[in-house]
Amino acid sequence: MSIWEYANPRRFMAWTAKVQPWAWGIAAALCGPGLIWGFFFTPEDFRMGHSVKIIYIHVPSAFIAINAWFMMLVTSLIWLIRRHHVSALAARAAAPIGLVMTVVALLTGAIWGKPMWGTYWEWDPRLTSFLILGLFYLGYIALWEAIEDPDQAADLTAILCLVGTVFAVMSRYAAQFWSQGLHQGASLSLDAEENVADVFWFPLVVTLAGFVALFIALVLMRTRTEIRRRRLHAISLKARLA
Amino acid sequence: MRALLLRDLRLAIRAGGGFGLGLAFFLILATLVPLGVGPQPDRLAPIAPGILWLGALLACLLSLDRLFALDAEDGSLDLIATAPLPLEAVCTTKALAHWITTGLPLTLAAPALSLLLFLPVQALPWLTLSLLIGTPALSWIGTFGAALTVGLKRGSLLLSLLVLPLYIPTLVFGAEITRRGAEGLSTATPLALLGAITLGSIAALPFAAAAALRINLR
Amino acid sequence: MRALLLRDLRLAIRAGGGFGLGLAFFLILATLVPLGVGPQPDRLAPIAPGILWLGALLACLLSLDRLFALDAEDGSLDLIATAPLPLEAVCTTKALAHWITTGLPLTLAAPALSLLLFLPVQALPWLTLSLLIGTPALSWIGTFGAALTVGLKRGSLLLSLLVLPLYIPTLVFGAEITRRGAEGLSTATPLALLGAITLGSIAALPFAAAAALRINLR
Amino acid sequence: MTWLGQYAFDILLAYGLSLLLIVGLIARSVMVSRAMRRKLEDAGE
Amino acid sequence: METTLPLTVQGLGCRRGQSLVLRDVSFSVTPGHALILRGPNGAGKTTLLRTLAGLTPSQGGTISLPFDAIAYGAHADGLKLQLTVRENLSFWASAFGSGTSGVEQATATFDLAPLLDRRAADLSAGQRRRAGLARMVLTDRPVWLLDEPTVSLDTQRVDAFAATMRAHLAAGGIALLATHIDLGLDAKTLDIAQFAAATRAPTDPVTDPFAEAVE
Amino acid sequence: METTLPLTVQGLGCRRGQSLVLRDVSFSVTPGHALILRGPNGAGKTTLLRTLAGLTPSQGGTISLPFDAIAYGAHADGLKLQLTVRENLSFWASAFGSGTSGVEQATATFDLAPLLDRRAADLSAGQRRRAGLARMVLTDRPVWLLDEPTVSLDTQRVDAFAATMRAHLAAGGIALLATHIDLGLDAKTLDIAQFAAATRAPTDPVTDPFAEAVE
Ligand code: HEM
Ligand SMILES: Nc1ncnc2c1ncn2[C@@H]1O[C@H](COP(=O)(O)OP(=O)(O)OP(=O)(O)O)[C@@H](O)[C@H]1O
Ligand SMILES: Nc1ncnc2c1ncn2[C@@H]1O[C@H](COP(=O)(O)OP(=O)(O)OP(=O)(O)O)[C@@H](O)[C@H]1O
Ligand SMILES: [Mg+2]
Ligand SMILES: [Mg+2]
Repeated sequence: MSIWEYANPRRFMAWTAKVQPWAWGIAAALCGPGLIWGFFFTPEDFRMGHSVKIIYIHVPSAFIAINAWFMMLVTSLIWLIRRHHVSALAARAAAPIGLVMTVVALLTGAIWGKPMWGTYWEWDPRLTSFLILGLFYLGYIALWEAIEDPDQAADLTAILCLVGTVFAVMSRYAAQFWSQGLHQGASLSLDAEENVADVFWFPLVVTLAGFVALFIALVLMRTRTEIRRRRLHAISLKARLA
Repeated sequence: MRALLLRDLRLAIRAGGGFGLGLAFFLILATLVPLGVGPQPDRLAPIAPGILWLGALLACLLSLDRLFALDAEDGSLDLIATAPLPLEAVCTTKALAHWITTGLPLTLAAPALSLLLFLPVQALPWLTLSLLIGTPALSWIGTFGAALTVGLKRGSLLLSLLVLPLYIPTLVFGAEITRRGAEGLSTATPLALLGAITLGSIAALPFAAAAALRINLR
Repeated sequence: MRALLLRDLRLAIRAGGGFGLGLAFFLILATLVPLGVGPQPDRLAPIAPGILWLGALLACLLSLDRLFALDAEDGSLDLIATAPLPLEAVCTTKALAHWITTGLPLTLAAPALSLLLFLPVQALPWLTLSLLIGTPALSWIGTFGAALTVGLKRGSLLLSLLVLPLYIPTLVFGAEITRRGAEGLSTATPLALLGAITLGSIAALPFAAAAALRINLR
Repeated sequence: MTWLGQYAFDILLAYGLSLLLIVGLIARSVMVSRAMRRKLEDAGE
Repeated sequence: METTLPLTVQGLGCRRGQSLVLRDVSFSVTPGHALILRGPNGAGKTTLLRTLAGLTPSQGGTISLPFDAIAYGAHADGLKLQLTVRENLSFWASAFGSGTSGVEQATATFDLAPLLDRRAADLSAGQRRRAGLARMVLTDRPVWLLDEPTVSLDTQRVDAFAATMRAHLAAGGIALLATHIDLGLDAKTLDIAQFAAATRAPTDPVTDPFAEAVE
Repeated sequence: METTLPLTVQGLGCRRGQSLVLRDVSFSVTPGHALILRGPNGAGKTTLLRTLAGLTPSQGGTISLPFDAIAYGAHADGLKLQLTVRENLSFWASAFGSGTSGVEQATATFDLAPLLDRRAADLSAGQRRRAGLARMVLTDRPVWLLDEPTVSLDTQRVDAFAATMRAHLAAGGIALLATHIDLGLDAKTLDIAQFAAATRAPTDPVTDPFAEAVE
């Protein structure tokens, strides 16, 4: 059996019904302890004081916000090339999650910025490209909402996703070009020298994994909702036009 | 009248998000200005009141061009003109619907966006107040401009050419209120003048708009 | 193709001034900014490159919404799609016509208007050059956005929501070239990047636009 | 909350708003999912 | 919706754009009767109807009835494509003050019940036309001006339309119809071509001060 | 413009928006012949023509001729109102590569000479329709698909149109016409209603995976 069989709506509903509870369980099992560990049981950072605790929401949400878009890119491509409806619906399901995560990353960053940089907002390239990413999410969601025919909406949003990705990456470089920022470099890299201290790093990895599980669980659930919506749509079409 | 208002609001929502989109445009503008101008707070803060007001103005403008044009294209404007609704009331309703879908959400969102441009916090209430008082004038003036250009295909640029100069007093006073608020000066005079502009527009412009519509229908 | 280009240009002129109006909008914006922001040269000069580029961007945007919409409404889009013209070429032609009616006149007029905003004289050639290289990207990106939203009535706000984020890299590099030119710094890198964006857009976006059109015609 | 030090307000605000948003997203997803399932059952499946 | 007055037009001049299309149009229709306007393409039927509806100012002459006795149905249907048929009809019903009963009546007359919840954009040409005609019933006005009402209608619907017209006339209404095809109505026809303005420019010195030499 | 091939349609499924309107449409028209599509409003005539013209993808089935043998004339005329009739026609002439001789021929066929220098906006409904039909002559393509071509035309022009059609067919052309009224053409008719898709939703599991229960 080809792997694409799992993208048949019926089969998808069947296997996700089994997988979904596990995803939720893992998400809860990782996010809860991770956040509690991070919030209650980490020491003060020598520079940032206790404000370093914000990292346990800030970094995972930023990570999900970026990667949700890449997941949408991949599923859009699958839809355009192989015409698997579930794939398009998964992209639609992921977009609001990405938007919320972008907002969370922006908010936590802004709040963190007040004690650290003395201002809520700074036109730092990292921050700016995140704001732009939020705009791309908004446009993508608005286009989905504006078109009635689901297949047509799937096609157009998929094209927008492809073009948008290219321009979002270019915006990122443009923003870097346009101002040198205050923001942290990549400290989760494998390069040990830049990494944050281990005390901060372990709970961070746990919450990060937890957010990934949460994202998967949410995408599955929302995709199932979208599939049911499509089914309902098909039923109502039949009834209306019979 | 209520029917027309409801119809227009419904159309705004149905056709892909009247409310949200005016806002989104405003948000985008607040993002683009620093990208064009540069990220320095000391450069952005002084221009913030002007830019925010300009953004409100452009967001209104962008949604104006189809205020009557859509109705003219599908023939409903002819039919509305022969219905027992005075054209003055039609224009008022159209302006009100336009304000509800653009001016009002802009007013509500402006404080959040003003943070992006480093507007001082003490100016926020003044920004909101000036937008609340001033945006109706934008909608009513815009309705007049839309009525003037309704017959013309691709009228949207002509429309902006006509409407933007009419927007100047509103813009000047609105930005002035916010700027004075930011600097802690008295705002009574510009507030009174802005209020007068809005009241005058609401009272008089529907008649001008209706006259323009009648001429364009000929 | 030449016929389509000529037809579009003729329509732009006939329908009340394609050329003039983009310009007029640009002029009004250059006038409104000092009114909103305040008249001080030392406040205006640093923001001039950004504002001029923003003006070009918005002037382009404002004329985009009817690029395909008019043809869709009167049925000619269906007929063009069945004519022996590849849709990719149609999109390219439309973008070219849009650039000739908005981007080109803006480029020519920008030096004159920049004086209103106290842009330093040594930046003028850089402003013109950056607009010349950058505005085609605006037209081609805009054509793609217009093709995406052609089926939707009142799509113009959705259009700006989709198109403005795509305009960001162009805006940043364009304004940066002008700013560096004003300060006498090297402009080679942003010029190369801006050129790359324009060339890439011209090469790739007509295909995306044609695909979107085909989907919308269904 | 003194153990959070001088940044207590910021930390609590950040955690509060974020959890609000994320929990809101989850709650909405669950509610819509339930509603959709119910609608589908009403439609005969 | 009642009028005891006939629609009398006396010496009417009709203009379209900048040219005078018809001059000295005179006719009279008594309540309960319809008048069918005939004439080749470009004769001025639409122009006459628009003038009677008050959309274009007349060039001299008199119309006996006030504009608000008149309901006008144009070439275009005036449907909002984004709204459902029901929403379209209820809007016109409240604009003309005829309420939900009006909508029900119009729906029944033009057999629109199965289409009520469809967007107007998803209708075929003939279905749109029917929704457009239903508006006339809603207006509850005594004088109907209809410009090629049966365009795109199939034969069965043309008959239904004729029946509606007869009911309107039986209730004391008046109708003016511009059409090129036979509607199966028992009505007088008026050939518009006879009123064609001989010279097509408005040269009457009273209306155009530049009609005479200026130096 | 010549085809020696017949237009043969086999088992075509036609969809409009999200619903399957027609299924298993099969017919064949040989060169020199016209086929008149009949069917009540909403039967799917426009849908069939759009599918044949390649604007809407078909749902299964085959069409024997390539899309670029086909010229499509829709409900709307596709005239640019701001341009003169001449400018409109020359545009289509160069799009289809038929040059000025094509424009002259089309002008003569539809008697457009006096209107050539008027803006399309200043034409009456029937005059616009004539300008729209003239485009078909310009295309120089063997297969004409016409959707209610005689709407708004007066009787004399309908005869002129019928003559043009006969000339097109005599030259070996093919025509499909959707219409509700008699055109005075000697042609077979095809009742579209027989192809109506029984249930109107695209319930074929091959095309819509949501046609079956999902759980
Ligand atoms: C609105 C403001 C901010 C935004 C949009 C933002 C965005 C981001 C993004 C996108 C990442 C990278 C996550 C990843 O690649 O996985 C990140 C990481 C990080 N941010 Fe922020 N940030 C903001 C403000 C701040 C502030 C004010 C601070 C602290 C002073 C901060 C500290 C960090 C740290 C320590 C990391 C982890 C570095 C890494 O591992 O890459 N951020 N942020
Ligand atoms: N805006 C305009 N400016 C000048 N002349 C116009 C304008 N609009 C129409 N005309 C001309 O006025 C005349 C009358 O047009 P009208 O639309 O009334 O004709 P009609 O009898 O309704 O024809 P049809 O049967 O084709 O609908 C026509 O010759 C037309 O070309
Ligand atoms: N966008 C759409 N979505 C769904 N259904 C549609 C859409 N457009 C049209 N329909 C429906 O498809 C059917 C076929 O329409 P079509 O326009 O082909 O009919 P037609 O035979 O041309 O009718 P007419 O004689 O009225 O022009 C109609 O029942 C119509 O309501
Ligand atoms: Mg007419
Ligand atoms: Mg049809």
